[in-house]
Amino acid sequence: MAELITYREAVAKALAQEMSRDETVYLIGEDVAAAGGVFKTTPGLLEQFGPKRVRDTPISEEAIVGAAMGAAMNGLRPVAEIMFSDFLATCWDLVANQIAKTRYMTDGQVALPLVIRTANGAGVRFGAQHSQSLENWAMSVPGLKVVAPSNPRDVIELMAASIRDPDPVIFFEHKGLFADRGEIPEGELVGDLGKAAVVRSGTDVTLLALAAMVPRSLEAAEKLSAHGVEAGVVDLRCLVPLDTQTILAEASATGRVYTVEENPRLCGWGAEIVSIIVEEAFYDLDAPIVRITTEHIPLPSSDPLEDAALPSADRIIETVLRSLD
Amino acid sequence: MAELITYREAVAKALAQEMSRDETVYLIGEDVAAAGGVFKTTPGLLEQFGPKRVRDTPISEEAIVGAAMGAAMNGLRPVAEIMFSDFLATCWDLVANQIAKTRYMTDGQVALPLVIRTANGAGVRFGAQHSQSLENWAMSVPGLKVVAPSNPRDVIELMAASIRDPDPVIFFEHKGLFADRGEIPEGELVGDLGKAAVVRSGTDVTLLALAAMVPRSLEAAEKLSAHGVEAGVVDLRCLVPLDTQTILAEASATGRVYTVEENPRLCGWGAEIVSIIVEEAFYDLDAPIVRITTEHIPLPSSDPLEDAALPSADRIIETVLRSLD
Amino acid sequence: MSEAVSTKTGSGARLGIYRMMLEARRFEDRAHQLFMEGLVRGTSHLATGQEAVAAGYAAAMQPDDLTFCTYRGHHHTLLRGTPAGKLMAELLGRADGVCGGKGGSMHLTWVPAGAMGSYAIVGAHLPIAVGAAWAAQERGSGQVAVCFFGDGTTNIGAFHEALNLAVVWNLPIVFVCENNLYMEYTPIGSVTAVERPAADRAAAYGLEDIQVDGNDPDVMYEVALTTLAKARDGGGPSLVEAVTYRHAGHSKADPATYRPPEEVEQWLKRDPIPMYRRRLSESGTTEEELLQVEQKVESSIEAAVEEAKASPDPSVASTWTEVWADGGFRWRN
Amino acid sequence: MSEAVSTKTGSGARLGIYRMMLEARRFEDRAHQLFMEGLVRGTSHLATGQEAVAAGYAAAMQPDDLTFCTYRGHHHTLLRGTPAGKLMAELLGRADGVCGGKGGSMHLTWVPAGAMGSYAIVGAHLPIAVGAAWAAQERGSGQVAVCFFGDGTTNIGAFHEALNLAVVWNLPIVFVCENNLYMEYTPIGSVTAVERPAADRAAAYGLEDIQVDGNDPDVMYEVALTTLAKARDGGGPSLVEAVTYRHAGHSKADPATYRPPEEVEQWLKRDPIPMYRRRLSESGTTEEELLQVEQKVESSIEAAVEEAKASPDPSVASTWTEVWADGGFRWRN
Ligand SMILES: Cc1ncc(C[n+]2csc(CCOP(=O)(O)OP(=O)(O)O)c2C)c(N)n1
Ligand SMILES: Cc1ncc(C[n+]2csc(CCOP(=O)(O)OP(=O)(O)O)c2C)c(N)n1
Ligand SMILES: [Mg+2]
Ligand SMILES: [Mg+2]
Repeated sequence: MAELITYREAVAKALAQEMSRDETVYLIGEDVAAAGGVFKTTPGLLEQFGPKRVRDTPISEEAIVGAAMGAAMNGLRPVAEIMFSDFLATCWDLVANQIAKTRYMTDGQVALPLVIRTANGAGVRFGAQHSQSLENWAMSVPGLKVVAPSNPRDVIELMAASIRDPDPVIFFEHKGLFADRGEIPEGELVGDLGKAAVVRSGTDVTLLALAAMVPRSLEAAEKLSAHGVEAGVVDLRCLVPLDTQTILAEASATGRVYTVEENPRLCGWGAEIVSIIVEEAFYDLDAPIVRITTEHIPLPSSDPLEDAALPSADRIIETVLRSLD
Repeated sequence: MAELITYREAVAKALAQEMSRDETVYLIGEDVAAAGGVFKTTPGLLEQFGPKRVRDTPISEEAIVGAAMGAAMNGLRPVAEIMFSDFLATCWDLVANQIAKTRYMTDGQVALPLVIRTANGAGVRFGAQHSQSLENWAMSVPGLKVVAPSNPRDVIELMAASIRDPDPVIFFEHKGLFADRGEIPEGELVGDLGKAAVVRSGTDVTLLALAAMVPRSLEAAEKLSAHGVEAGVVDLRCLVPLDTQTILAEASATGRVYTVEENPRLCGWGAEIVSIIVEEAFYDLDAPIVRITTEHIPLPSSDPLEDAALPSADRIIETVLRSLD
Repeated sequence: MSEAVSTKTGSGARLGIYRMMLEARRFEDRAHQLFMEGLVRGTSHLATGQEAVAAGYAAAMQPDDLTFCTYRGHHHTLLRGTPAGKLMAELLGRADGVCGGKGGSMHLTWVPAGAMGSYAIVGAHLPIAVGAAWAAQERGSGQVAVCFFGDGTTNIGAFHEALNLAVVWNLPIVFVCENNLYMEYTPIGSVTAVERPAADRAAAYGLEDIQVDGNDPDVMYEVALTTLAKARDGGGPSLVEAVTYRHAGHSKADPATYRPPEEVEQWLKRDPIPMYRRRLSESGTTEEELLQVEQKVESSIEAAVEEAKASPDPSVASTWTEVWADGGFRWRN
Repeated sequence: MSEAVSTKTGSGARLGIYRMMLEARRFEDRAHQLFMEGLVRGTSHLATGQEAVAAGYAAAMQPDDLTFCTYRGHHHTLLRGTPAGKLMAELLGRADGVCGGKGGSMHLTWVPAGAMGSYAIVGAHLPIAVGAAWAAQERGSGQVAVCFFGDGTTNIGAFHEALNLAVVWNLPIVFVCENNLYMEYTPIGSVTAVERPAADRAAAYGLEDIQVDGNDPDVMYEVALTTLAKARDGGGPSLVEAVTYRHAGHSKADPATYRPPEEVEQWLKRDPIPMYRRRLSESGTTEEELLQVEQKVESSIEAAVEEAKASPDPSVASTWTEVWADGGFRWRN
């Protein structure tokens, strides 16, 4: 029977599923054990798997991520939580220089089956240093897989796939989606990395979105319908591997593409995808591809400012309509 | 009278010029003082300005960059060296979360006139962790200005402009160019940030390049001429501020654009510029914009592999010719 | 831990310190209420119970000394002299907030008062404070930088780098660890290799081992005077561990159920404010004087709350200002 | 610093240690020559003079123990049992190199020998080694992780985080600081708050203060036995500071003119190899035995050089392999 659970519950469920299956899966991070995570994404795991497999750490992001890497080199499949994705910056050397490059540098001697989970994104008034959408940081580094689910079912399926994947995965959980509910079927759930989902089909324009921008794009698409515009919405789900097949097919079908990106403007994942479409489906395009992003600014804390900064359904609608004029 | 100096000499010359002019300019970093820098970019400065203004630090990148930030908040204009740009990852929180965002977060109360200089780029067989081209990391973070000169004169002019700039600047010096010579005129040299240079005009195609890819693009352009293709070459020089005027003008003039990027493929500066051109000059394009980049891989150390990984003049030529077929 | 009651603190200073602690407490209590009313958004981290640390230092600092603190920094920012109304307005995300609503509770800066920022990423501000002290030294400004942080912060790399560089360069800086026994929800003892997270590390930087009662304002004032003087006189950095306790949870979201009730109870008995009131009483301050201070604080914070509430939302246009020194956000020509 | 000559080291072990030191030395000498001939590209950091540290530990370690070292790691990687020819081939960027030419001199890994990598960004491998030790503990594998690093590394944040976590989790790990008195060109004393960069920090992690003569292989062997046994028996981490000296510059580009000639001279007198040869002689090893070892080493390293030189360049196609576990570099479907 299908069950209705929240995105945050899905995180714990996915971890429990994988930790039950494979005793080499460990979870470490700040306040993940006794407190069940500061976002309450890991409650019950300590009780279920004990204090060795679910373990609180000091505030030492380099040690956390470094420990995950070293453990992955020596027989574990660790999942490390970095509380906010912004804090990836405090251990970026371990992530971008060590974890990402070690398989290549050792010519395949060292495999790093590990997952770094982290709370990403804005909408909760935490300001510039606790709200960033940093999927593009990870995407820009060769050797990292990058996952960012938009709903509870994807959280479980992609978390399971990430933990089972032999390569390092940066798994972005969106803070603004934690309370969202979604249906999940019974039984073990495992998905595939590298598969986008066409979550709404539409013949006029294509919206490419990720994580919290998916529901927002869907909302915009519904309203655009009232304006006579049928918008398809693609949930990218994974940035690496990237489902260029689906992206190119959808882009070619409508010839009018928009990215909806929470990240600041420059060098976002949208820029990459625009460039791919332009190089590979140029002659199918009927109009310039437009990126709908946060402007190139840090994020403000105050409600009206944060709302103004992020792409809204209204801004998506306006942008699409204006471009169709 | 014009003088012929190397790119590495230009660094020291620029620093000396600015330190003589403004006694609040300080230089700190690992081995910058007594040793004159591990790339010999700062010899003589200790002798000229004394051990307070030119100072060796411990191996503590967070402390180096943090100290620069705090000092900039309290009346100095520090220049901090991070020896290899790869090591920016070890202090990325300070750079991307603190330095970049503080003016905004304080609503303009805090200005951060500082420069982080760093040796960037490949070609010297140092392998994956000492060869990266990371201009796009900085470009993706709102609040950082990003400079990457391709020749000695630009080094001086843009370093002077960076030091005088009231905002934080990440200044990428290219390791592969240190020995290159160029002419500089007499007297004080100060340039402008945010101005690209059309270093070769060409009516058929436009090559957009940065740092070490500029001479390589010029070489390719000369050879393309023999194939009857006149390639213009734009030296971007600055990624933030970005000279979109020049870029769009050149792109529109030829309608055929190529980026020549040393960075790995995904989310490079090229992706950003392609997206801008597509959005703003779409109807002037005669063909897909093609990005010539390092593939999305870490860099290998061995000579033939590193050579194969980086965009070469031959690859530029082939790519252009193939696309014109 | 030194339990000695200072005799150095004069009675005028003492009343000032009492007033400061009250201000901080009242500010936090009101911030909490406003949060409950849904007016403070995002998150907020109260320093209720930790006022003695802030008051002791603020009372001892010179006007142009520089304070660096954390997201748990309302008290430090306020006591350096930041206008309470503007501070509260920032918590409410209003136009008149110290940062125009861009910063919020975790990111309070008021440069005119030397409040150089509350930093929300653990550890980052230690090297930054080092830099400010370095500039003070080079400019001969006579300023001292005081950098406050929690016990949990002693385990992050930036702590180590900052302490080492500050000592090597002999900078005018005081590092003050407010050891409130917990990082967020995890007891500090369970994740730290030594018992006293800061004091037991002092020797690793050639520094004196200083642990003090962070709930005793006289003790705090005294150690502030000593360490500030040392820094100002060219004696270099100090690392002070002030043991204290936060009365409430880590942040507004935290009911703090992980703490043993006896522990909480014991520490509530050591609430610095009633303790200090008793001490002042016993040493001759009249009830009238105390009440006067209390009323003054009460009404000044109330006025601040009103001022904050009356402040309008920031203009949406301000979303795109002050990325750069030219006031704007343009990244292209 | 302990100057005592070990009596524990048996004469068999001693000859083995002597051989190891010679191997490392000869390897470095030949690497240097090959660099001069233009065959080693990029950079390379020789450990000439520091062989006793590597030999002492390598001799004491079990085959499945794990070594983590730095760019100055030829000696450690070799002495764990990495085939010398494949190691030299890596320095030459050849197809038969341990990393197929992708790594180069600074990045040597040979998993079959437990040589888990030389790390070229200062500090990074300390937390990684902690992780390997954590996995050893959880899997009950009985392995110990040994992590070598320089004096300069003690000032970076990762050092602090790694030490703290290792102690809190009581992991089977030994941190060995090879204090060769310099970071690149800067004397360690001028940038460090304490005199002994590692030993003076041990207490900050609740660890014993251990500084030893890194040029005495017997001392190194003994401290290796003790610290490895402690780790293996559940006694947790150790931090060992081994004082030693590199004979040449920091890297191939460095003539090392910043070092006082008397200092260099004094340390050359303390070259561990002739010192140890003398000690072996004096304690009964015959000249013939010594010569035999020396000739064996000489010819084995010569063979390695020949093997490396004979190895072809890697195929260009290998540029694009092993980014991912599927062997390739594709980031798209
Ligand atoms: C680098 C980093 N890691 C984690 C966090 C999340 N976090 C915020 S406060 C906190 C606890 C800090 O503890 P402590 O230093 O003792 O300060 P306190 O909150 O007790 O005042 C943590 C883990 C953070 N802000 N930055
Ligand atoms: C994070 C980082 N900063 C700077 C460097 C450049 N660097 C390479 S080796 C070195 C000196 C290291 O000194 P030490 O730890 O004493 O090791 P040694 O070279 O003496 O063996 C420096 C600064 C680096 N590789 N990584
Ligand atoms: Mg605390
Ligand atoms: Mg050294």
